[in-house]
Amino acid sequence: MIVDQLILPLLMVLVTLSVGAYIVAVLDRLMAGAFGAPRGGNVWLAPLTRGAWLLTQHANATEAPDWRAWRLAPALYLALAAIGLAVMPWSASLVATDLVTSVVLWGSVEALATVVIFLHGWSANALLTLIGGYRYVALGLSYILISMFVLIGVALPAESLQFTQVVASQEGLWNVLRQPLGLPLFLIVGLGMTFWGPLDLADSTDLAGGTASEVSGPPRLVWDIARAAMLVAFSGVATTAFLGGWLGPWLPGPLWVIVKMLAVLSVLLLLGRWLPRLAPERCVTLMWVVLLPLSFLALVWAGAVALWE
Amino acid sequence: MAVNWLRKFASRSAATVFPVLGRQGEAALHRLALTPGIELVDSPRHASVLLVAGEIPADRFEPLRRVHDQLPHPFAVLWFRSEPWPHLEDVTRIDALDALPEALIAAHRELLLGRRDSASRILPDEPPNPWEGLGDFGQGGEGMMGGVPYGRPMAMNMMDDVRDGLTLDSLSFRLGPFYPGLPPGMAAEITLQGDLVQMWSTQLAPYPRALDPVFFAARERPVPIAELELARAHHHLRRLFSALRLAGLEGASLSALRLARELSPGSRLDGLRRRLVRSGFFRLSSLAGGALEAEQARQLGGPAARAAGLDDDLRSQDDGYRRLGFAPVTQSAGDTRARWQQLLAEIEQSLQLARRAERDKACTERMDSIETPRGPWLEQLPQDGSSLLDELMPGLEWGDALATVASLDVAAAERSLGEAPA
Amino acid sequence: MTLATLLLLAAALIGIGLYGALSQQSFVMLMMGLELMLNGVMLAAVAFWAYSGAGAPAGQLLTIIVMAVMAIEMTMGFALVVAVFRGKQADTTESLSGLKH
Amino acid sequence: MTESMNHGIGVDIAFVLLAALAVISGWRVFRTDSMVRASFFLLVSFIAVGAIMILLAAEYLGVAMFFMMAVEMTVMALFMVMFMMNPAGLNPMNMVHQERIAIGAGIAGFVVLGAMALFAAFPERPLPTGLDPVRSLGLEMLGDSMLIFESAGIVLLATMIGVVVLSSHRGRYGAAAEGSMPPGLAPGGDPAGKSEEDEEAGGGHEHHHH
Repeated sequence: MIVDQLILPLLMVLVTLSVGAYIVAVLDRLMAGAFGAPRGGNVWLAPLTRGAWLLTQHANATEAPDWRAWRLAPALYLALAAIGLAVMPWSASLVATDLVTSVVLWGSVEALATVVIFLHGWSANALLTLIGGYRYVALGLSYILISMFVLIGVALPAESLQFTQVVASQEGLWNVLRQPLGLPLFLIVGLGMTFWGPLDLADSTDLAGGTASEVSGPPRLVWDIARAAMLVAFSGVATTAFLGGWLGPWLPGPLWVIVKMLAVLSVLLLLGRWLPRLAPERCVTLMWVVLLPLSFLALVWAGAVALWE
Repeated sequence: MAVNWLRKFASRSAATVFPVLGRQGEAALHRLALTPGIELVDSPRHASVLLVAGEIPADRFEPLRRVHDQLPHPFAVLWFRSEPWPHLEDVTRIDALDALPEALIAAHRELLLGRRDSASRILPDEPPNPWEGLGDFGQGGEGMMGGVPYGRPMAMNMMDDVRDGLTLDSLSFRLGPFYPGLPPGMAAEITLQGDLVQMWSTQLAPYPRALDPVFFAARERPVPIAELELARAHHHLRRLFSALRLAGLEGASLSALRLARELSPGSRLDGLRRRLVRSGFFRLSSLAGGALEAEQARQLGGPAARAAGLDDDLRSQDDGYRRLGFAPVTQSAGDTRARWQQLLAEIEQSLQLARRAERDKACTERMDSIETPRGPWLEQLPQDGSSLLDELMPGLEWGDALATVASLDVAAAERSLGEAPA
Repeated sequence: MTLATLLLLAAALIGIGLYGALSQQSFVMLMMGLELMLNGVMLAAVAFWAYSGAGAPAGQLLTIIVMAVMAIEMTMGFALVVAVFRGKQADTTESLSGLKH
Repeated sequence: MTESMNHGIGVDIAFVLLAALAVISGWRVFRTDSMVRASFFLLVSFIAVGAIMILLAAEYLGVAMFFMMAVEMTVMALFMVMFMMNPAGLNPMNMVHQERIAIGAGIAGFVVLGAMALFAAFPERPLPTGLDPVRSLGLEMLGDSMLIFESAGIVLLATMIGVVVLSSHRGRYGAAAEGSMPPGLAPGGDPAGKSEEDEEAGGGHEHHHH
């Protein structure tokens, strides 16, 4: 029983986490190469050697940091990503924890991420990290709201807050077609939550790395892995909520999930390399004035479609 | 055993380099950005090799010591065209640009394999000031607020706040002279309120920027316009590189640099321009703000002035240029976005002029007035304009502020110290 | 995990919260005391729902209402604090004597 | 998830750990030197209680607790920093009054409530098997108790309006009635920050004062 309920799910999540983070690193390097970064070295080996380098580097200290929070924040962010991957179903029966309120749990992962990112910036007791942390908090609330409205939209036709039910409800028609606004909005939130590419305002170059600008060595490795894993978790949830999860002809369910996740990841990483970083002010306006009303609209649309069906 | 294996594996990673730029050290930066196996990082915490490129003036020794000590163990220090400090052990000095990338990669590798000892700290590991407790519990002031723990005022505003009733954190700090987001060598005292610059006072002016020797030659004899215009485009493209990197467009920034490296009269800017427009650089990025008043624009001169609508360009007084059909391009807004549009337009114009000049074998005719990429050169070279930032920065958001600094060429111009760029 | 242990835990949380609410001088810390008390209340409500309410949905409902009350308490509290702070530059209970008379 | 009710030893261990976490972090809230730390300790206490709720099969409530409290505590931490009461813990923080009375009241509260918990007889009516707590909660909320929730919604709306009125009467940039303009960075200076027209028109020199 312990093996079934504890060890196997844990193993599953750990494998997804590490393989996923590795794939993100490789894909991102491939994209960077396509966008003109100097090619050299082995793309498949580079993330691993970089990880090894960070493991051999010392974790530095700043003046009077909040040690506990500073060291815990990357680990907690990784744990949040792991929770996201744990509630994501690979097939009707293959899911690490099939909580009946998994959609809400994912919402709380997003909310807790705000706390963790702020802590990471705040606890280093340094200037640029602090600004990065504040920036994220200022934006984080809008990300959470948009994502929750969109996810309530997919819970409506499923009449359940459970991701397995959400997938089951897409048997006839995937939510990406049933609720056309949902997926784009959710992906934008994903870029924001992992502060990737155009929405990288917390760890940005104009802050010399933002919340991560003062960390080195193993904690930095954990932070990088956590960001990549969160992106994987996002693509997993997007696959589940909008792209019909394990549904699809010919291939077995889990394979379909992998294919769809890879597709979502590629789109996200492509956007990340293609677009410049948004101005924070513009980003706030975009979130509250454009995307939040759109997410209302998506919800109303979802409700109307659910009634009509 | 396992550790050895890990280190061996780690030694194959890219060399992470934090560049500390001295006078005219940028050439190293531009070379390294395009070298595979080298990653330039923005924070000393992320680096394994500290590269001191170019001569560091004595008034920047103290900050250099502090940056030096911020690199996490193990780390190496390389001095490029710069005199290493005598009290350091184990220093490496490189003077040839071509040997630099390999030296950096080798230093990184040897460090990880244990063949090279990590550089040791220079400063003692202690707070810069003692704890100055006053209150009952050792705190600085009344209640739990105020005071100067470790000689540093707490991030709070004891003055009357004109902005709002809340004592929202005014954060005063000093940035530079080695912060990668500022022009090399520049340092400023900044007060931020939230994300907004409340006060900016430039403490150290940026190093003078090297001008291509052809501009100096043009003061002495007629030179081919094609050569002059290519040098101009080269100068502008390299500024575009740092700005695009700051904006998070790494790929585009590198293609600007590549274009600069392989510049010829046949080069086209269309690809880069299309790429920038399609990525939404002009619409999404932090480009609002930093508008120059007419007086400020005149004072600064050059492309920044033309972006603000002034059509001052010494080239229009030169008959050689006039025969090529030269007329200055201008923008009207004068803000950061206009400056980048102006710069792209000027690069395009320079390339066009270079093509025509090469065909006609045109040469300059006036020697007493030269339009350098930095601005007009009549009696003296363009002078430092960094004090302008003190007026321009307050009221801008942090991202806009840095983008504005990147778009303004405020450094003075000077003669190149070493060899001419290829 | 029995009803008694759960209620003891709730009592401990309420006790700590009471201490905080009474002892802290700053408004925000005072609000934290209140929130900790409400935390205990919510736990007790869920414990009763699970062990002596036979799963009547009203038990869960009570908890949801307490959560809403917490949100309201916080927003109202902060609005008051901001108003007071702007008016008097005060953020501690002592400095507010206006409410006494 | 209903098997957690006829709980095994694992649930008991988890409960003891979570209970200890909830109490210790709740106590640390009032014993730490920094307000940001205090609010995050409170968050940890809430999360522990939320996890206990999940152990009790109240899955929706437990998860909602994480969700609500994460946002609430972030806002709380931000407000602390805004009022600048020692956010980083650089100065020791001890701002208490009537501490003896408070300790006494706290202990008395615990003893009275604890005694009630131990000695009062509560009916033993555990969750019926086959109950779907989330579904029953949803049906209750949107069925019989719809009226309560509609009124709660209106109360929330009224609160929001009240908050806006309270805090914006004298807004961030001066009295709301006088047309709130961002003040200058120096007394009497030009408004800082840009108005939308300046940005869009791209007209550098003319400012649109209202």
